[in-house]
Amino acid sequence: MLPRYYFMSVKIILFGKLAEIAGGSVSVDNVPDTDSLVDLLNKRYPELTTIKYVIAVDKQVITENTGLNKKSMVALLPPFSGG
Amino acid sequence: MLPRYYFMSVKIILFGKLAEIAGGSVSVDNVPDTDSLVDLLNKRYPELTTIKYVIAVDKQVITENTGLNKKSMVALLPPFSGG
Amino acid sequence: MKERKPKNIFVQGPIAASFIADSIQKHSSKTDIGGHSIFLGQVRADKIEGKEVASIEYTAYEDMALEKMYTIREDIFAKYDLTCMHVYHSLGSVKAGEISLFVFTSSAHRKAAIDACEETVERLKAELPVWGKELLTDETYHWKENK
Amino acid sequence: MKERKPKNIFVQGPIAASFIADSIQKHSSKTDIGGHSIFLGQVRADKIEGKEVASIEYTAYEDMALEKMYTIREDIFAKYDLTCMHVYHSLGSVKAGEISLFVFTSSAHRKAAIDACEETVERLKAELPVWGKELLTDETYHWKENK
Repeated sequence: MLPRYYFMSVKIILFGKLAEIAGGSVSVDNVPDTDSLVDLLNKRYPELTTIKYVIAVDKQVITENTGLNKKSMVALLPPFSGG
Repeated sequence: MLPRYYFMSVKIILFGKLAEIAGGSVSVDNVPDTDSLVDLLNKRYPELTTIKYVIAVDKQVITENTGLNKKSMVALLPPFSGG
Repeated sequence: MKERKPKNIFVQGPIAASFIADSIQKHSSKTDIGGHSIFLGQVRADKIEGKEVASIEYTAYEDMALEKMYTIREDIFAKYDLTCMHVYHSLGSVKAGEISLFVFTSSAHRKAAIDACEETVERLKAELPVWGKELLTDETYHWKENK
Repeated sequence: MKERKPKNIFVQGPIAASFIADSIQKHSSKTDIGGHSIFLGQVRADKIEGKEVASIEYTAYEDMALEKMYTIREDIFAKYDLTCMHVYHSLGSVKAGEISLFVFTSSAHRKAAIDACEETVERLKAELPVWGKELLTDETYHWKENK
């Protein structure tokens, strides 16, 4: 039997410069955690590796590898420049 | 011969609570310095001794006894409360 | 679960001086206020490689920004004795010389209003997911980064 | 002798929100500005022995205040990288809820504008010979003192 996450699809939203590279949102399948997500995105969009960003899961910036489920709201955030 | 300051008249301006006691301006004769001025004013307006104030000579707050001449601009300033 | 009702802070386009005046005027009925502190962020016509910034196009991750702002607001109210706080940030295009950020704190005493305003500005610059794309006079652009 | 041309800071009566808006609006042509910091002093309806402050009647030793303000302005410009500074203080009657002090500093970067505004407010409260006579609701009065 396959692990539960196997068919899981996670939607990622991207902002600023990142959205120019990969679009405002992308769907990825089969990513149990944020480390796997980054690996996959880096393969799909090599230019992402050249850009500084943080990842937010459920609107909280994460600082270590974080598990994902199909309800996870994942966002890739380049350096802020509000104000 | 009398000393030069003998006939000297100095005009003092007063503000805030002090003006209520002694008026907005008073003239005093025969005061060679600010210490003499305070002595004279305290005799003329005993209530002044109950009030905190600083003295400005030529628009500068003084912190020690200061000589006066007939061109001196003397002001008695109660605690500031602008803003 | 805690009930969260973040107030919207985003306005489309620049923040007008008349909007700021209205906001100030509304506080005249709050006679327990002794001091207001206001910070305004204005779009600067910075020179970038010989070109000039003509405007900034702001975008935000609005949901997250409003939640963050809610937390910042709660923290600031817990720390300072404030009467009120108002924050507005532009989305979309704001030209050089126009205002894109308006932070307004009020208190009985000046110290709380001033310190709260400064801390709110610093925190929202660091924590709100908002991005400014600087559009240059030659129609190229540059992504701004807060220091 | 140094030539001194102190700018007038005194206005008769309260400072209107529309005056503040006009002052902000005038800065939109200065596109080297990135941040404005504003402090507004508002007359508080303080309770004094069961009575309430209805208004403050401001008087000043104007000549000395303008010279002091000139010195403060010079010191602040020497210390901070400011684009401009504007200060207005009321004379005469200002009702509770109305504004009696308006300090406005602008700079390329927020830190200078914010720090300069705060320091200017602190210095003028401590150094300007201005007095507020608080008129109470029962028509008695009380002389205010800055802390």
